[in-house]
Amino acid sequence: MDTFIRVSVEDFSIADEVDKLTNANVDDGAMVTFTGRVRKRNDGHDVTGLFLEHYPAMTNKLLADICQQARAKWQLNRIVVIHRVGQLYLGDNIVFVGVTSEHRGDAFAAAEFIMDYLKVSAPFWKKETRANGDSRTDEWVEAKASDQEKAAHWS
Amino acid sequence: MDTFIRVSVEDFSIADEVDKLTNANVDDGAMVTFTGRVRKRNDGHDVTGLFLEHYPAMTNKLLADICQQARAKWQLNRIVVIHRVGQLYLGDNIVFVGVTSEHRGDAFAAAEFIMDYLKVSAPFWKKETRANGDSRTDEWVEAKASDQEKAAHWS
Amino acid sequence: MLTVLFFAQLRERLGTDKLIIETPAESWTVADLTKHLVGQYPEWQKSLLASNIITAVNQQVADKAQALKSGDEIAYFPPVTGG
Amino acid sequence: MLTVLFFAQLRERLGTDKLIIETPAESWTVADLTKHLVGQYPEWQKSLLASNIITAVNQQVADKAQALKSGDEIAYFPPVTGG
Repeated sequence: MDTFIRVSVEDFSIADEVDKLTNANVDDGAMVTFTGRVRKRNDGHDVTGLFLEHYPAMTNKLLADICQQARAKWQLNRIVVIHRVGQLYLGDNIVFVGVTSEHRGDAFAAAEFIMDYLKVSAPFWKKETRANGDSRTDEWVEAKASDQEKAAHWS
Repeated sequence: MDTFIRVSVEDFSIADEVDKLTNANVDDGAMVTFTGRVRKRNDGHDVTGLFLEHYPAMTNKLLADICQQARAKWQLNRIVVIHRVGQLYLGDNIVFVGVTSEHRGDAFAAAEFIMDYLKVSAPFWKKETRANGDSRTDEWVEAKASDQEKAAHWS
Repeated sequence: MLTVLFFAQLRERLGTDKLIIETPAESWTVADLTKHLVGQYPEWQKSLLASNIITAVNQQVADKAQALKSGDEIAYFPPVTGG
Repeated sequence: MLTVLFFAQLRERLGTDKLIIETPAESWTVADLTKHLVGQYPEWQKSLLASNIITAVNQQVADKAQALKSGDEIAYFPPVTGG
């Protein structure tokens, strides 16, 4: 029943995190992982990079709280949540959520729940570098109503 | 829009499969993976291993068809589906499903859909080695009504 | 000619994984093939006619009314349990 | 003493990420603190009173009626966009 939470400028290795979830684990038949990565198009803009700001004292608390809520809803064993901060470029990893459970339904639901809640409640903010021909502008990403709706659907 | 399907006695490396999904991929913000593994308890039995039989000529067709159905329902880019056959032991990988998409909602739904349909339609059969004290018996696993219900929920 | 395959517990119960039917009738359906098999092997009746047995023709799930033609591969198997 | 933090576009608009309020009134709520800040920095009014601004007290989201005590850390920030 371990929960691993990390907020870091460093990249993560999915293989290492999968190892944390599965190593010597013969209790769980199911592992679901989500990885969020920087993509080149967002909301109609060409993107070349992202800067991620956060509220350090609050992020760990918030992520731990979301994991607790997930454990209250589903039967979960190991959970890993990693969020990167700082300057990221195209194709870089942003966020990783991995959960194990005896059963796949619980693992899928919990991983998606954690992501949906992280999106609307964890104090991270993205500033996008947008390309328009040769010009570059840095713009704060707007929160999306669809993310609020996704999170609301769990309660 | 690549689809990789493999049925094999060989183990797979999640890191290698993740690489297939993400390598030079800056189109997709989301990757969801599911890994199914041999666990020590199943349906109230202690398990020490599994033998997986399949219908080779049909499995590839069936898995390709499930991936096509997923692509018709959601906006997906790369898909990997791997299923192992033969003799497996506790903690061994059984099945891997990985999908990438621009958006996480599509990636989560498609990965779960593929697993739910694989469970009820792909021609694999598990024979469990069950332990009861010192004795071992090999028993075919019974199909579960709950798996039928999960699959039905998508249509 | 028809190729008939059996899998998993059904294969074990019947004691065979494959049969070749050299001279099927022209107008057989899956149900006719099943009747023919039970006629030849009466001890298979209970296993082959069990309500949960699935049939596939040329690797596609097919119902009992499906017409067969020479060269078809017909499989009988119990509910699948992979994943 | 209160510690007041600002993040992201709000931090940029106000031009500061942190303020220390040495002598707050005894019975302030979050709303009272906001009123005090707007009194001191009238140019912050629009940004601080925007309807989408979230407030947290000691790293927990709090509404405007929440009472403050000395030592509290109050954060103002726009809707989050991580993940």
